[in-house]
This record gives sequence, C-alpha cells and structure tokens, in this order.
Amino acid sequence: MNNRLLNWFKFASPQSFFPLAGKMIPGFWALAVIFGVAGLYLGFFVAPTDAQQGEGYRIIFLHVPAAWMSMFIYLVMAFWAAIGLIYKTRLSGMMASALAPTGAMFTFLALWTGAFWGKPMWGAWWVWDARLTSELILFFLYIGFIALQAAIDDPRRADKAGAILALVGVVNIPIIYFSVKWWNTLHQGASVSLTKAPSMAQTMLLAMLLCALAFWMYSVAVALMRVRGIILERERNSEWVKQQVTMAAAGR
Amino acid sequence: MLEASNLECVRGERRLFAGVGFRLDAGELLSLQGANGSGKTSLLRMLCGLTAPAAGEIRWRGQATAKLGGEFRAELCYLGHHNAIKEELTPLENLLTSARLAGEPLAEDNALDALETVGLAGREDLACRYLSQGQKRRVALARLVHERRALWILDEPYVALDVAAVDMVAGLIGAHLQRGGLAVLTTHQPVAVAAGSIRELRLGS
Amino acid sequence: MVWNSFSDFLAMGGYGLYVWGSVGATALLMMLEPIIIARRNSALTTQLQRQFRAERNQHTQRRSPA
Amino acid sequence: MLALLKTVVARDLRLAMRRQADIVSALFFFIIVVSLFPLGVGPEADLLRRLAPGVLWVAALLATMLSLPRLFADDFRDGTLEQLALGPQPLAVAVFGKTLAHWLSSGLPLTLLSPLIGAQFDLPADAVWMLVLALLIGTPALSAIGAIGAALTLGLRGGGVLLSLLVLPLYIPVLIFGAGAVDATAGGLGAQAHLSVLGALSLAGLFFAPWATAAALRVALE
Repeated sequence: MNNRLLNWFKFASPQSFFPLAGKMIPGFWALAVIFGVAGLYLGFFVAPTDAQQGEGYRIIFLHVPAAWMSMFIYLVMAFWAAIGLIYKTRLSGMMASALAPTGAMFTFLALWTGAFWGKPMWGAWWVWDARLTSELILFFLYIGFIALQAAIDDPRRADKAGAILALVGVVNIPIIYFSVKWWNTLHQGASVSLTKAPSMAQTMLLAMLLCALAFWMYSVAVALMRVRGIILERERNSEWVKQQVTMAAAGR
Repeated sequence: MLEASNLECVRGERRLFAGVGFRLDAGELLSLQGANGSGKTSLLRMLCGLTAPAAGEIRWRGQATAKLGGEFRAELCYLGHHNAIKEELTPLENLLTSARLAGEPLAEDNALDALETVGLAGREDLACRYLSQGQKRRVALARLVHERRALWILDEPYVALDVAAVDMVAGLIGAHLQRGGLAVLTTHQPVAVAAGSIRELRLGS
Repeated sequence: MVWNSFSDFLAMGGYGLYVWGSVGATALLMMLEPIIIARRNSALTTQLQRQFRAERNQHTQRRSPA
Repeated sequence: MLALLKTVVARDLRLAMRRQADIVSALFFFIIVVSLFPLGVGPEADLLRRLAPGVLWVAALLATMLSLPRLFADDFRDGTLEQLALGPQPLAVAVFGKTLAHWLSSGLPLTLLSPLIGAQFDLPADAVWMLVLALLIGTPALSAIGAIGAALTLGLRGGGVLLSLLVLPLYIPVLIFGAGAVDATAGGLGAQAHLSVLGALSLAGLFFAPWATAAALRVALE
C-alpha cells in the first residue's frame, strides 16, 4: 500500500504537480462543456413547463447546482486545509487558496439566481428563507477566508491561518444552518421558503444533476489553473521554475 | 544532552542556513556566532520549538523535542529579545507571575532576593513602565537567579546592560553550568563564563 | 421541443427577464473567471521570463568584463 | 493545570484593572450604540420594545468585538505570549484562562449593565431578567469564538476590521438564540429551549475554541 501513498506524495510536491495539472485542465474543461450543454439542453428544451411556476422555475437548473457547489467547495477547502495541517504538504494549502474564489463566486451566483427566482415567485428580490440566509452567511465565511489570506504576507502562515479558519468555519456551518432554520420557522413560519422545490419530473432532476456535474468539472478546471499560478508565484526563486519559464518562452 | 542534526531554516524565500548540527552535554555552553540576519535568532527559536525547522531534527535526552512537547518545555528556559514583562506590573509582580506561569512558583522573599541580585533593590514596587531599558532587561534576567530548569536558551542576554550587570549575568550562567545545566546563547561581545567547556558555532558564510 | 418559436423561447412564459438575468449572470461570471486567471498567469510568466533573462545577462556581464 | 489557569486569569484581571480605560470605553460604546436606536427609529415604546432584544444583543456583540484585538496583541508585542507558549502546560489552558479573563472584563460588565439599558427600551420586568440571563449564558461564547479571530489576525495590519469580518458570521447562532430568548419571554412563550442551546454554544465554545486559538497563536508565533 505504501508505494501508492508514496507516489501520491510525489505528486504532492508542487514541482511534479505543476505539469500534471497542466495536462488535466483541458480534460476537465471538455467535461464541463459536455455536461453543461447536455444539462442546459435538457433543462431548457426538454423539461416540461411547471404547473405552478410556469417557465420561471427553470432558474433552479442554475440556482441549485450553484448552491450545491458553494457548499461542496467549502467542504473540499476544509479537507485540503486539514491535509495541509496534518501532513504539512505545501500543495494542499495552495489548493485551498485556489478553490476559495470559485466557491465565493458560486455562493454569489446562488444568491443572485435565488433573488431572480424569488422576485417573480414571491414578489421580493430578497427572501429571508433559511437556505438563502445560510448561503449569505456562507458568502461571508468565504470573504473572511480570502481577506485573511490576503492580509498575511508570508504564504506559509497564510496557508496555516486559512486552514484553521476553514476548519472552524466547516464546524460552524451546520450550527449556523440549524440556528437560521430555527430562526426562520420561528419568525415567519414555513410559508415563504424556497425549500419547497416544485415536484421534480424525471428530466428536470436529470438536467439539474448534469448542470451540477458541469459546475463541478468547471470548478476543478478553474482551481487547477489558479493553483498553477500560485505554484509559480510561490516557487519563483526555484530552479525548476526558471527552466519551466524559459522553456515555455523558447517554445512560443 | 541536547543534539541537533542538519537543521535548515527558510525565511520567506531565502534559505538562511542548512545542515547545521551540534551536540551539547551537561555543563556545556554553546556560543552562537554570526552576522546580523544570519538566522541566529531563528535557530534559537527552532531549538525552543517555536519555529518548525524546514529540515533536520532536534533531540533532547535522545528523544525528538517535537514529540516531547510539554516534557521538553518543562526543562526549558527561553529569554528572547523581548523582556517578556508587563509594563503595568511591578518587577516583583512580574517575577512572581512568570515563575508561576512556568510551573515553578517562587516564594516572595526569593523573588525579592533575586531582584536585589540583579541590582533592582528599592524598585521592586514601581511599575516597570517607569524603569529604564537596562533596568527592564534586569527584571527579565532576574528570572535566571532562581532558575533550576536544565536548558537555558538566551538571545543576546548582555544587550543594554552595563559592565557590572554583564559580570553578574555571566556569573549566573556559570553557576548554572556548574550545576550541570546546559546553555545556548548568542552574543556579540565575547564574555568569559567560568564554566565547563564552551563550544562555538558560526552561522552564515 | 417545448417551444414552438424562438421569440416564445426568449419570452420564457413571461419570466424572460428573470431566467435570462440568471443565465446571463452565471454565464458571464463563469467565462470571466477563467479569462482573468489565464491573463494573470501569463502576466506572471512573462514577468518571470524578464526577471530570469535580466539575471542571466547580469551574470554574464560580471564574468566577462570588456 | 488549575494553578496556571488561576495565574493567567489573575494576571489578566490585574492588568485590566490597571488599564480601566479599555473596559470603560467598551461599556460606553455599548451604551451609546444602544441609545442611538431610539433616535433613529423614533421613541414609540411598543416599537422600541420589539426592537430591544435584537438591538441589545447586536450592541453586545460589537462591544465584545472592540476588546478582542487587545486580547493577545500586548502579550505578543512584549514577549509574554512566547513565554506562555513555552510553558509546560498546553497553550490551550492559558488561552482558556485569557478567554475567561476577557469575559470577566467585557461580557460580564455588559450583562450587569443591560437592565439599565432595558429600561431605556421600556422592556417589561420578566424580559429584562431574561435579557440578563441570556447575556450571562451567551457572552462566554462570544469571548471564546472571538479569541480564535483575535489569534488569527494577530500582528496583521488592519487586524481589527478583519477580525470582525472573520468572527461576526460565527456569532450569528449566539445572536439568534440570545435575542430569541428575550423575544420569546416578551411574547409570553417560554425561553427554555433558547437558553439551553445558548448554554450548549457557550460550553462548546469554551471547550473547543481554545484549541483552535492555541493553534492559531502558534502559527502567529512562528
């Protein structure tokens, strides 16, 4: 078993991961496009009109996958954070930093599409629904993570501080979610809430899953691109970056 | 017995030193030499466990200090550039609190005796805010008078001290070594310490 | 096919503003992000190339004075 | 373990007494922020009564935030934090002590002052007592969670603002159940559930937060 673990660690060194990531990025982009096109086609051209919400419901093909990704990416960030703290591998810290902006973007998109869905359905741009409110708080957690890492100059300390914040955050997410849910049912009753998604016809569910897969592939591709930039930035004084850069210049 | 093997320190992007190793037995003093910025303080902080070395290992009584944790820290006394005293507290309060925090409570008359040894008689109950830089350093050094822990790590202990104070501190370190203690210190002025063997370690090019 | 005409598709059953508002924002951001990263990465590599080239010339000059 | 705890708490309280300006300014901040609301929303008693729990709790949150940066900053600057980290006991114990001292010098005074402010909002007697009880149970969690933020932002420029950005989202559960308890009492419902959750949040905070704070301090000390 340990030789598999060994070569995993070999790839964990930024120098050997850099070219590997380079090769994987086009693959993930292709998957993202394929799943995206399939999902959107199913969602917008095949899925039937909803009885109550007419055509407006199609926004869920973007809203729900975005919300899922915003949560999923934070969990993956916390995972890399834990790995970075336990095994002290530098690459995991870089992965967490590379994922944060994409996670923040999906949280923003979930809020944006949630508002655009709430306006026609409930007449208000912002609905204090339990899930939307938790999404807003998740957005603050992302911004806090990014702001903390931006405020620390030494990359090693930035990684470790970010990792601790991400782990503290991931422990607090369920607590925040349940307290917001309690707060929502307490003050408003469950009348106004997005949780009551329309009954899911088969094609709707499939379309949403495909879109979610597309967003996932997209996130991996974008995170790999960003992590390559971070690796170059942090290892700019090392020998292999010198060859890598000059070789790239010669190639062009 | 303290032992370090091929220690490496990376500060930001620059590697300050690599492959640094030494062995220190009871009653010995290691004097760390090197220009400013050669990583002397970083090495001391590494020995204490405040900073993790980029590579290499530190062993205390044959066991890695990273694993020992509290046990190693119970035998360690570190004095950095900062005096580690509170300006609002008096020298007496500072000394009593730092001793208790280190897990070795000090009786009040011992503390007063220590303050007298370092030449702060009469100023025991004055808030440290009103003391001079040299006097504040003496409050920090007063800790060493009754210090019984085995390993002393001192970062430039003689700075801001007058000649009399330097001799006094050298005497304290000498007594510590005679009791079979170990000491690692950095200093720019060569100071004769009446002790066992003095080892030298030069850092940097 | 759910829609019988393109304009019907655009109207989206009266919810056009909201549906296309969401799709538009999503598409915009998901295109912008990779472009920003790609541009930042290439700017970094060119900056590094300039830095290494400068180091190399400086290195050679010192070794072979006129 | 206990001796270290007692020493840390005693030392921090003595320091707080010697620098009363900081405690008093946080308290006045609390009073001023709360007193601003009637000027903003108008003096009608029934409106103020409904706003009171939320306003008081948000003000308590912000007042606690004010005194957090200093929790470790002075010790970090004068080197005492290093000595704490090098003490034989785990750093988390000293952090627990400092969190306790911070609560005693910030959360507790707020709690004792809140009935005075409750009167300003014309809260009925039982709501005022519930406010004091909820603050008493909830403010330790604010100190514990806030300590994590204080440790993470130690020595950073613009640390104060960053600290609030990191910590306020984590304060939300305490705010919800704290204000909820007073609201429930004012509405005649029982606030037992709120208080027990608040107690759980504080206990969890006091037991788990020091370990995260200690880890963050070690990162800052490197």
